[in-house]
Amino acid sequence: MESYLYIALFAPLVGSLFAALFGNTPKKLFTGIVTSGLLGVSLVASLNLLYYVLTTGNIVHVNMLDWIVIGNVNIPFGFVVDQVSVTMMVVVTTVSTMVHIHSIGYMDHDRSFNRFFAWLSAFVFSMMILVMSDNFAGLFIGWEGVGLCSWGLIGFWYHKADIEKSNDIEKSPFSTLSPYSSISPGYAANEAFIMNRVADLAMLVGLFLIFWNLGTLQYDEVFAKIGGLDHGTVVAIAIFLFIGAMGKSAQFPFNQWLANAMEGPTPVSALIHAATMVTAGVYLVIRANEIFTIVPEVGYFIACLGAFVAIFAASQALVATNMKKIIAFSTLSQLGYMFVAAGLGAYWVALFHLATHAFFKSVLFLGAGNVMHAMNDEINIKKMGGLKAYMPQTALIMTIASVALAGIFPLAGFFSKDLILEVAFGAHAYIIWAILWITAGLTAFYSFRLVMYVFYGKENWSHNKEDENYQHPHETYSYVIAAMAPLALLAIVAGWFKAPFVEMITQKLPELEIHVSSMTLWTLILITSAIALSGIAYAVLRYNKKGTYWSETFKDRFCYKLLANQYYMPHLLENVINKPYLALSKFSWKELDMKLIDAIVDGIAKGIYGGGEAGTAMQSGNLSKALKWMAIGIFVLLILVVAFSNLK
Amino acid sequence: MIGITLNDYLILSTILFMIGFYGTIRRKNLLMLFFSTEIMLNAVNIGLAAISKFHGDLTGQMFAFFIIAIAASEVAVGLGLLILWFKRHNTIDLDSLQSMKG
Amino acid sequence: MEHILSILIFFPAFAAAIGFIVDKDAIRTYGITVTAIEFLLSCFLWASFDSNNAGMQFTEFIPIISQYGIAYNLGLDGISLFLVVMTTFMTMISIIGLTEKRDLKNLIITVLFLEMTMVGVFVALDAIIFYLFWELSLVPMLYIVGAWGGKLRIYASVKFFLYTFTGSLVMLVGMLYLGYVYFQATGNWSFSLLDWNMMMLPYNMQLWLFVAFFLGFAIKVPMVPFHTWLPYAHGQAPTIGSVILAAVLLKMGTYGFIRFSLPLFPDASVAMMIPMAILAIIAIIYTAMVAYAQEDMKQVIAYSSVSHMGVIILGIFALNVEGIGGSLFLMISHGIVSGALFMLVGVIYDRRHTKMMSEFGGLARVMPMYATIFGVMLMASVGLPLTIGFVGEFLSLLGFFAVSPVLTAIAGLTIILGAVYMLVLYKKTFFGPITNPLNEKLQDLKGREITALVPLVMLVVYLGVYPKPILDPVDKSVKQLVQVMYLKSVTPEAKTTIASVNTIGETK
Amino acid sequence: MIEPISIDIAALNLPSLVPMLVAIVGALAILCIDLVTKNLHKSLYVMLTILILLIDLGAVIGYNGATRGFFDVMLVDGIAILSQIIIIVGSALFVLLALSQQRFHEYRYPEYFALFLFMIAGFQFMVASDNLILIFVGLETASMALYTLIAMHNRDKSTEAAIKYFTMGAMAAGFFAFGSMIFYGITGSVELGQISQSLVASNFEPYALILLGTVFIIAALGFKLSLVPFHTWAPDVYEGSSSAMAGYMSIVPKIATFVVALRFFEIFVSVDNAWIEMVLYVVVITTMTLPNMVALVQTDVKRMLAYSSVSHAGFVMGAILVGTTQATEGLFLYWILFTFTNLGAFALLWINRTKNDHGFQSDHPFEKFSGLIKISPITASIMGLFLLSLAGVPPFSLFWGKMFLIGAAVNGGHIVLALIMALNSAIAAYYYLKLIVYMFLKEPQNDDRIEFMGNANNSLRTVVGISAIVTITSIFYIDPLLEMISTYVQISGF
Repeated sequence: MESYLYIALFAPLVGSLFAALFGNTPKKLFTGIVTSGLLGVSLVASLNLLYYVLTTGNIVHVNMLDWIVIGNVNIPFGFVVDQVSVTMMVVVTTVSTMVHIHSIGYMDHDRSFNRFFAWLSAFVFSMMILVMSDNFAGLFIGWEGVGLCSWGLIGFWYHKADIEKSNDIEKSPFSTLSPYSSISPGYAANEAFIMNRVADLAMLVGLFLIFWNLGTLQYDEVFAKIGGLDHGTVVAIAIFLFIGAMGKSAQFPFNQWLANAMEGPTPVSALIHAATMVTAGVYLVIRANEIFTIVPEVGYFIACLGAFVAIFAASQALVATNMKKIIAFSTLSQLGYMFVAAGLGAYWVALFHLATHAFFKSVLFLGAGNVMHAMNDEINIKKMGGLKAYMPQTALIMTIASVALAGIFPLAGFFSKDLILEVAFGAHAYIIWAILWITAGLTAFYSFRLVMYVFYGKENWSHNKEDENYQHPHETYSYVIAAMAPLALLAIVAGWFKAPFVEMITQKLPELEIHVSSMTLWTLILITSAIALSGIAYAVLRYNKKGTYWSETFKDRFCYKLLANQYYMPHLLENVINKPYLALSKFSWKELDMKLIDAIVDGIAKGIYGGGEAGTAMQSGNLSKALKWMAIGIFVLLILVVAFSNLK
Repeated sequence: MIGITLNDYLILSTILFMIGFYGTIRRKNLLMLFFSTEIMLNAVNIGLAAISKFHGDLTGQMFAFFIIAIAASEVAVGLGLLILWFKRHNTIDLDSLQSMKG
Repeated sequence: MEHILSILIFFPAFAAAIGFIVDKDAIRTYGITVTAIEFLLSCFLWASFDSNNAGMQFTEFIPIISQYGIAYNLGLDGISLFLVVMTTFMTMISIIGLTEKRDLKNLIITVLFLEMTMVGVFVALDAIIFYLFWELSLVPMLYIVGAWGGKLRIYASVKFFLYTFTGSLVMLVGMLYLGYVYFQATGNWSFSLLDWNMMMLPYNMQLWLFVAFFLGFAIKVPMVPFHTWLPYAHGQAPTIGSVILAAVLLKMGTYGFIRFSLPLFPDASVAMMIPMAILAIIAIIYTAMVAYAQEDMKQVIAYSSVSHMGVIILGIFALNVEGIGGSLFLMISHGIVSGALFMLVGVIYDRRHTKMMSEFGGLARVMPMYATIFGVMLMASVGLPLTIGFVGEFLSLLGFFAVSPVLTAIAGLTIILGAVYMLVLYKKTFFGPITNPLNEKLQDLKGREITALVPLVMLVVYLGVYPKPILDPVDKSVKQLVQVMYLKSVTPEAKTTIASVNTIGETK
Repeated sequence: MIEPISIDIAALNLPSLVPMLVAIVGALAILCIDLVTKNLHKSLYVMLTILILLIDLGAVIGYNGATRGFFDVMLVDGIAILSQIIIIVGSALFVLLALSQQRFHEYRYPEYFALFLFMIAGFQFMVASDNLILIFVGLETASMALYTLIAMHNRDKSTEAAIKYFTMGAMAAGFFAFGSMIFYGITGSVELGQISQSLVASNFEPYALILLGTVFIIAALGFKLSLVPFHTWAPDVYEGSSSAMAGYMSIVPKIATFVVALRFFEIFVSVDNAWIEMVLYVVVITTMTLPNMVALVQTDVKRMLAYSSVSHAGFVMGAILVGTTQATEGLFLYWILFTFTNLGAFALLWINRTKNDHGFQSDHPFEKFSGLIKISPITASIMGLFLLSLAGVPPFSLFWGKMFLIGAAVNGGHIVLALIMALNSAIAAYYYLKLIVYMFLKEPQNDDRIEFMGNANNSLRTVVGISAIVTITSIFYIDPLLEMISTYVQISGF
């Protein structure tokens, strides 16, 4: 089994390095094929491991080699394949394989085709390290690794220029109505990296705390000893780890980078910013469940934050016209769902939703990718419409994904999402439940708002080559559809494997006990499905009647602007952090460093020099002056005699 | 008649020395300068002679003789330099030698 | 060969001396060969180094001024080993990557002399000999900066010389005093560290001596507020000057702290933990901000060096194996990374004769390989795991966490602020459209530059993934160092502090 | 009726006089030769002088009889011998500089060399006696000769320099005489040894009067040692006289006077008198610092070196202040090393001296040296070497002197003094660096008025070479040198 583990882990790395060899050369199709193939290998290996773990219930644990060994520190490269990590592995490899194949089509005109695949496979490798490592340090490696790759991929089209900020809501890079997801890809990449760094610092502190209290970073040892620590320490550890998780999973207040990360190529958004990387935070909480179970108060806080983010993000998706941002927001809110589950101690539920969400959300993004590819990178859903006729398969797939996202029986979303609502209800966190319930409605609405705008209704673009909004939509390559099909299928059927999944996962993660009568359960399911369906219905019907959603009067309202401007968070970051920091830096350079510290140093030197110039006065060159100086010397000495004749 | 004690000699010598000293710092004329230094030395001679008498050993007087000799040679050298200077600049004013300063 | 250290020191000097005869056109090859041999010698040294022996190895002892106890006393342990190897390596690389045209001969000969002094500093065990090489290293550097530098080169070089010279003179007084103390204690003169390590000093004396040595070292490191010579020196120096300055000369200061301050004045070091940490943190944050404000690429990296040296200081004054070992590793890594970064800036400077970021933009498209290597070094410098930069930074912070979690958290800002200025630099220079037409036709890395840079890249990755070869010997020697400190400390507080920061489960 | 007194020759211990006699006789010999045959080439006289000096040296080293001699006015103890060695060697090196490429007026006269030898005899008398009379005589003999030698350079500036030096010297002589008179009056003796004894016996009473005498002696010695504020002559005289002479003046007369100062202040330092300590502290610090600062702003290299050697004198004066044996050893070590380095530096200026000063406002402006490394690398390198040594950069010779002196100060418990010394070396580094910057870091200004090595020939090169070698290889001979010094110093009980 070790061999499978190594294959699963290193196949992507090999692919990445291979593609990197051709990083600077013009497009070579085989880089895409090779990387995809190797990912396929990795997928197979992961499935093997899944089968092994599923059947035998054993876990695979290898210790590859020492990494950092000094003093009390002893950190190896160790990998573990247990129920949790194997699930993640399968999800990651599945989605990424499909995304790779899809990208061959999506990137086919891009001059940096090879570089793209190098980065993408590198990302998968880091993600695998993240999920497979058997210690926190290893997790941190992957953690930073995915950060790096996401930096490289968000900024993939680095050559784009910065958009100047404007107050026009249709143009401002800060609003969701403009075609721009961020100031520029480069900016978005840096923003993502730095924001994650902020959270990573907290995570490092958490690691340090663990180390200095337990003397190790190995999962098993830490979880074995963690009970022995006093409560306060554990709370601190839990909080710091969770802050780290917030960063990666873009929970409030770190949420802004995810929306801006949509600058990246769409497959990237599908893989990194929907299916895998952003769920790393959730994975961390699940992985460290032994820690979080000890401190339920922290868990409750997590749940609250999750709920807040769920509705916070969903609300922004209501008005957005930037297709990718809509999906990004929905990702965000789904992450909120997962955190609610994890926070309330239903770790496997969180993991389950993570998996299902990965499938339908990635395929949703890929579909969006197809659309943009067909509409040569048009991103404003109001400039589309009626595309169903031109790209039926994509339309079908995206509809399925949206239904799944909305959580309609029997699709995947239903099983996982409803479960979370039940958990919330069962934990007597009624407010959280209520919020999630509303969010479910909103989710259904905005998903279908998207679908309607894109695929149905009248065409808001022209067939006429002269017009500036000329479009020539066409269905994408069949193999791309083929790559999406499995995901779509999984989006439908994933939920059906709930039973075996539970059976496997609960060997590792705590059982779920919800003390509510089956009657209540059914009512819950019903009303949840009800609001979801009504959301869909409203979206469809209203669009068919009016062809739009928000009345012009409403668009002048503050709340609309608030949502369209992402609650003014970009402006906040810009004016409260970026600008003051730059100003402060300039001040400390120009004023402090140059005018104060350096000036003092030079001042001393100048002072001495000046003393010299003053001293030359003594050397008038006139003889009688010189003689006078001698006389003065005598007198001074005589004065000293008189003054200090008591000295002896 | 009043006995002249050692102190009187010393006071005299000191006064002379002061005169010479004052001369050296006030005078602008090189020749005068040399005279002043001579006065200083001779002031010392008086003192030495008196002291040696007072102590009753000859060392002081010996010293005085040496000083006289040295004073003489000083005058020789000094005048030589002075003449050299006068030849070049036909002045013996102190302020004329200020070419080096700073 | 038991005289390998002497050979290591004087081979470059001798080579430099006879280098005057070598013809102008052949001098580059000559320089590369000599430094390569030197590097191989140091590798041989490493190979024959016994990593299970924590004490001094290859020691040599020749009395020079017997009645004043000054002796030519050399030795090497896990702490100095890699600094020596790094020195020889970086010197070789910097000469390989040398693109200077103006009288190359003098330049290379000067660099060889400089190499002698640098190696000497790291292997000297006699305080006076240490001081000798320490001061001597200023002269070639002065010449390099002053003769091949930019507009302000003379101001910069003189400032560098005088500033460090002043600090070291105070240190010299401290050394002489320490020698006198030893004389009073034992009745015979000695300036040998090994002898000095035998004696326990009263607390107050330790404090004063600590301050004296501090002035010497802190200016060299440089620690805020003594850092203002560095931006000038770096800004004006030719590429090779900056590379060696950043890679090696700065390390002398931190090395001095480890070699002298810690074992000689353990109580003072304990007392100074927090003050030093605060200085270090100011350096980390303040200079990171200053770096962010710069317009000149080279200045950014210069200030970033100050910031990283702050982390090193922090690690040293954690006074535990993790911290000190980490800071040592960080010295190596910073040597390699900052050296590489300065070379990279040199590359673009050779092409455009400007280092202003505003002049550039979109370089990633015209010079992809350059951009890639720069990116790797950037990531190493912001301490990304699996690059060389992470291990040291991680360990240093980890180490100091045992002293003060809060301060460590503040110092940890380095991983954020560092990312800020480096990434912004990268964006301004490499991202965006090509604004300046002059950049349209820039040539990507040439053969020589590649040969110089690729080994660095490989090291950055290799040591990032597998730091063991370095950490092992370091571990041994640092353990012994900490042991010595523990035994020598005279105040009970110091003993308890040292003990506590070195044991698990003491922090809250 | 006088009864005959018999003093047997052995008691006179004439050998103690031999060295000075050698010098004097040699001088006379040179004069006689001149009487016989006119205008011979200077090289003859130079070589004769060298020979005489060699004999002299032999006599000095060979002498190990009783310390006192010739009616006990001679005192030939360790430091006397040591200082005489320094004096003679320094003089020998200087004389070689007379063989300059270009022909300078003064060397045509054999009197020049005769005077030179008389001067040396004078210095030797100064150091080899503790009798105020003899010291005074020696001092004046030497000074007279020196004034003349300076004047013989025969340029406006040199005459001016000579006159200045002379006038102030005459005043100083007055001070010395007056001071000695006071001491004689108090103690009835002119031998420092006996003065010391009777002062201790009388427990330094009358104190005020003693201090008065001390003041004048300090002034007199201070003038010779160019201690602030009695130093004002130094820069002008150095600038006025030829570089060679300037270098000579910065070394030999000073070591002679240092020995006198050593003997004189010993009276007070041995009973560690607080007043003297305070005064010396003030004087030493000002003498170190003030000329240092003034040297920073100089535009002429020779003048800069003049100030620097004044500051060096102050530095060494610190040794007398500290007053321990180690300090005294340090004094001599420092001065021996300083002799070679400083003489070398001045000799290099001498080598680059051109007959007519091409309308520069001074002989050796800094600008003249810019880019020297490009024009003649060797000269630049050697000059840089001397400058670094003067600045106290290890391992060049003067560093060991500095280190040893600072160490002495530290061990003598004068930490503050040590720190001030250190900081002064830092300040000094700047102006030495200034010249290095000009030579190495600036571009040569192609100015046809400038010519280098115009005055060079092998003998001058030899001098410079010797100094350079001594400066570089110091690290190897410091130990034996120190051995020798300490033996000499210890036998004379300082």
